[in-house]
Amino acid sequence: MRIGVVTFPGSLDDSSALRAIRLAGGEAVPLFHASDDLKEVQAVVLPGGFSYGDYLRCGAISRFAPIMESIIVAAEHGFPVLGICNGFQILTESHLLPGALIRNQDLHFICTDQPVTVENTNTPWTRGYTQGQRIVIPIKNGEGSYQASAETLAELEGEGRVVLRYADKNPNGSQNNIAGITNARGNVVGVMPHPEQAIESLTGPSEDGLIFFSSILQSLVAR
Amino acid sequence: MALDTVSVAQSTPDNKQPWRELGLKEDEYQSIREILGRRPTSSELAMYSVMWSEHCSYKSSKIHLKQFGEKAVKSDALLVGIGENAGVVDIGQGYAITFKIESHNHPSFVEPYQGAATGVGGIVRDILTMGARPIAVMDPLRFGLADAPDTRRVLPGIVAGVGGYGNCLGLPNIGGEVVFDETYAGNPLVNALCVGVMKHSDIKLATAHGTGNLVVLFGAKTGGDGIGGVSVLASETFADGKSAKRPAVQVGDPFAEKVLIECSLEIFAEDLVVGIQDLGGAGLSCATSELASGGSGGMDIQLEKVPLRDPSLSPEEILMSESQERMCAIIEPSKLARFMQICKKWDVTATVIGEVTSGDRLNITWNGELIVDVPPRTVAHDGPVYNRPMARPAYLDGLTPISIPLPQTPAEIKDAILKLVASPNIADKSWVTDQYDRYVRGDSVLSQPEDSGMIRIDEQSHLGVAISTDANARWSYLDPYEGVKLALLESCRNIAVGGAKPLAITNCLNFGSPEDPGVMWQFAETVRGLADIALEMGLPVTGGNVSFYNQTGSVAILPTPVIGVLGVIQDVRTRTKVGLPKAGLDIYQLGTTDANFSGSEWAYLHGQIGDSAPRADVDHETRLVNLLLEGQPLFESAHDLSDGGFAAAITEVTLKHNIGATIEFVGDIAAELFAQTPGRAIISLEPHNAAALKALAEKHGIAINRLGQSGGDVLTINGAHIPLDELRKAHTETLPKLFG
Amino acid sequence: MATIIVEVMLKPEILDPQGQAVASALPRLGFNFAKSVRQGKRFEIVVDGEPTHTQLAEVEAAAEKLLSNPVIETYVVKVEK
Amino acid sequence: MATIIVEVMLKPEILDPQGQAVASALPRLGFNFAKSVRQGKRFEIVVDGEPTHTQLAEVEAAAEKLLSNPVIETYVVKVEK
Ligand SMILES: Nc1ncnc2c1ncn2[C@@H]1O[C@H](COP(=O)(O)OP(=O)(O)O)[C@@H](O)[C@H]1O
Ligand SMILES: [Mg+2]
Repeated sequence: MRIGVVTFPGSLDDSSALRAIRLAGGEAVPLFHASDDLKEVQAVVLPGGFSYGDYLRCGAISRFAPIMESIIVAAEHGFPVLGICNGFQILTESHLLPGALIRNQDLHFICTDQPVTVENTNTPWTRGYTQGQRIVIPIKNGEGSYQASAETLAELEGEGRVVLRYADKNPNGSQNNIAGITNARGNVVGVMPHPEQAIESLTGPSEDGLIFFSSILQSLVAR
Repeated sequence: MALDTVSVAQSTPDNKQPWRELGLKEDEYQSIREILGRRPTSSELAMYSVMWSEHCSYKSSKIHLKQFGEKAVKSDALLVGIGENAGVVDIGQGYAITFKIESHNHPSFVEPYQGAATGVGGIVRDILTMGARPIAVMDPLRFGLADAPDTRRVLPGIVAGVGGYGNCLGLPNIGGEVVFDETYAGNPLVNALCVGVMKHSDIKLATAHGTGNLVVLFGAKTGGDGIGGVSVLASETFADGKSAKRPAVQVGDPFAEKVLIECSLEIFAEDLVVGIQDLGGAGLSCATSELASGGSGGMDIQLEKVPLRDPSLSPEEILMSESQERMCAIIEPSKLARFMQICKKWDVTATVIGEVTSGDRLNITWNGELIVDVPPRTVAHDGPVYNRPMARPAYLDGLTPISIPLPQTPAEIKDAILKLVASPNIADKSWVTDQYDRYVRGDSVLSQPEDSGMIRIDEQSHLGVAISTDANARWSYLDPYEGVKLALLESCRNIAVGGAKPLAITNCLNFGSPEDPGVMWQFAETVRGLADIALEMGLPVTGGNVSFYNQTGSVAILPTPVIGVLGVIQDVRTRTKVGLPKAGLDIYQLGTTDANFSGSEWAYLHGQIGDSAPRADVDHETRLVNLLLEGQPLFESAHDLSDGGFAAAITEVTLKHNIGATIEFVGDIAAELFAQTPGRAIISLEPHNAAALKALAEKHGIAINRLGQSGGDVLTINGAHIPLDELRKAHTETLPKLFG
Repeated sequence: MATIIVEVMLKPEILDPQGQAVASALPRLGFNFAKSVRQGKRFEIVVDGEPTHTQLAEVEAAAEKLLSNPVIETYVVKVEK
Repeated sequence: MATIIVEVMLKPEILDPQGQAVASALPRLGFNFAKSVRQGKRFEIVVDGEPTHTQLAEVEAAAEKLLSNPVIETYVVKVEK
């Protein structure tokens, strides 16, 4: 199973995402932003980081990278995409996911071990979890506060498209404690917490994040 | 202003020059004239003035720092020693580690965010320049009193700057310090450490060899930032150096640095450079003169080729500019095309600005006119050297013994512990550290709030390194010779409790004005102490940094030598953490306590410092480190005892996983809780391992004392019951309350 | 040479944590004039010569596509005299 | 009710990584109008009634002290009509 990870200028968690795919048993394929070649991968991860320094708005510039043109077209046809942190921001800027991520409520970058609940296990990235499962995954971002119009929120909630929700306390002012969402079709998932940094208990707060990567492999086998 | 060329300088020997404004002393200016046999051109004057500043030339510290070479142990681990951008040590399996601390103190007071940010940027480039991939940063910080209004301006900005830059580079922040003391008001200390990894064969040096090889500048364009920054900001108190038309503040662009790192590593991987130097303090003046002087000596530069952000810059300003995120490489002409291709891939600007020549002069032209013609060594290495007057400061004769309340009853013990752990110096630092990404790269085995930061180097073999930075400035104030030794020993202990073996030292020596004989004495004693203990411990000093002029008027900061120790661990999976993992474990203290409160936090809380520092007992500490390393498989947790003594340590040990403990001391309870006797640690183990611990303790000659057991949700010490919730509230609320 | 200004502000219904932080810091410093504060971005774009109609239309397009995010922001394009 | 605007820009000699990022993204999207771009902040401050002289002086003071960093930035105070 070939899973791609895109490196944009300023991507930081690309190497961790590649490692997570390997540990889950997949073939991890590095992709570069400047080429539109998806190298026959079957799914793609947009990793965390500060692409282009995130100086304008997070993800605003990366959205126009050649690789994104290929990804946007593929995603509209059901190709599985996972955006983590900066990757989630790129997905909202690309309008593959609704809403936007703005500055954290207290204006600080926050790095902490965050309890979240898995609310949607129907996506190819979360099928290995149980509905309502509580997991602990790091968050680390400065602009992770999820905002959307009332209609969008109602639609997300009504269609069960909230994938992850912050448990215990809301770290950043996200509406409805939203930590991750999916598109209507369910193939595109964006999450602010970093599952790729919770794959080994030696280096992360848990191994809960690995299931994102084993889930996609199972989903691809099941196809 | 007309261009001041070499021939103009020759024909106008009597022109008045602003050497004083540039921070040079009369005799320094005269010796430049002697070296050149004429007056310097204004560009030459700019170069000499920045390169002969305290910051770049180490003119007050050099004669003392020599001891690190003279007393040094012969270490097989040391691959590159003092003098290069950073030292390099061998950690086995073909890996080499480079690490170094630098200060960015004054700029961070002027502009906290950008000052701290560019401090991180600078040290990361130093590490990159050695050919290594930067893998982690640390940030020992010091501020004025926590509730002082200026601290509220300075601290949030500095923390945001360290985080903003480091996070954007994708370097995990794995530790540091936050210390408050009134002497740092107006003189915050921002020290930044970076560690990098490479294979032995990848080591790069700052040398320009090979006639005809090209000098290439790559990275950001040059702007007017930090002009006068080095000479004004770092060598004199900045009050008298309000720089006129150019900003002394540099603004960092971490994204530019991130792509510069990736671009450089790709260039190194294809072995495309002969020599390389980053542009930090003193910018191009430093890079060109050091590269030339480190090589055969000859270099021609065409200065007008330097890509500019601000086209109005004069040649003098271009030479002095401290614009960030720039590097200078020496490249064989045949490799230029490939070099340029990689730069293009990363969208990094690269420009050939000159070449290595067969001569021994650094010649710089501006549109064909010669504006600099100097022997590069005289700029880079032969700066002035001062043997400044020193005198044991008078305050040392006025020190008085401690006289403070010493808790005895359970109620007093509880109050005292809650008061201590809520004090800004001991309080939980997550308000700071949660603004730093500690996870990125996925190899952080230990990070805050552990005793050391630990990074996995090899995923297959599980080899790793650990780093700790420490200083106890109050002990250094009481006795600078012992103080620095104690800092080094604390660092070694912090490394060893995690399971790593100390291997090498870096340091950042933060002091007041070297023109004050008392400060100079503190400095000299510190260097003597560090050189002595490095020799005694058999650890090489691989590099460091000196920051002088940290003082306001006649009040200097506490002498603050920050020591960084690097350790190696063969299998990171065996590392030990600080927190009690479960109930039912036996808790032991290793080492014994003296009833001396001098320099302790408990005394500081009562406005006292006392009269004497403890003696650094190298023999005891070495045995303790050996015991900690050998005992590793027995321990469920391990934590060293330092600031705040046992009371602070047991708080961290119990709060980590919310596991309480019942502790019973016999003897002087106040001393057991609050004295800061060095050479101690607190460990927990399964009761069935007690005999094994006892045998180890006997073998290493370390006193051990079973204090009690883990369990419950209360910390009980000699009858004082402190519910963990109450303890946590006291420990964690202070910083958020102060800083929002 | 002329300067075109693009001002980007968060839509009124979108939470503005930065503006809020300023609004609550002002009274702490003894400034009581503000009923509310919102913080946005301001781009100064230098163009050659007098800005033409086509150029302004292009700036509009760039403001829509890149400089602002229409999901949460609005923008205004102005020419600086 | 009136709105007072404070515009804060980096001093011209100070590096502006944000403006640079925009300036280099524009041509990639086919926009070639910009000779240079600088990015700053814009504050919209709502005050009660018509802004008075004292109020404007206070806003100036707040702009100097809180809204801008005089070491690296300059500011302009305007009243929105
Ligand atoms: N400025 C900082 N940056 C990163 N980590 C920090 C900083 N200040 C403190 N820490 C971390 O917080 C923890 C507690 O600090 P401290 O009590 O000073 O440790 P120690 O006494 O073991 O040196 C350590 O893990 C330390 O590395
Ligand atoms: Mg410690």
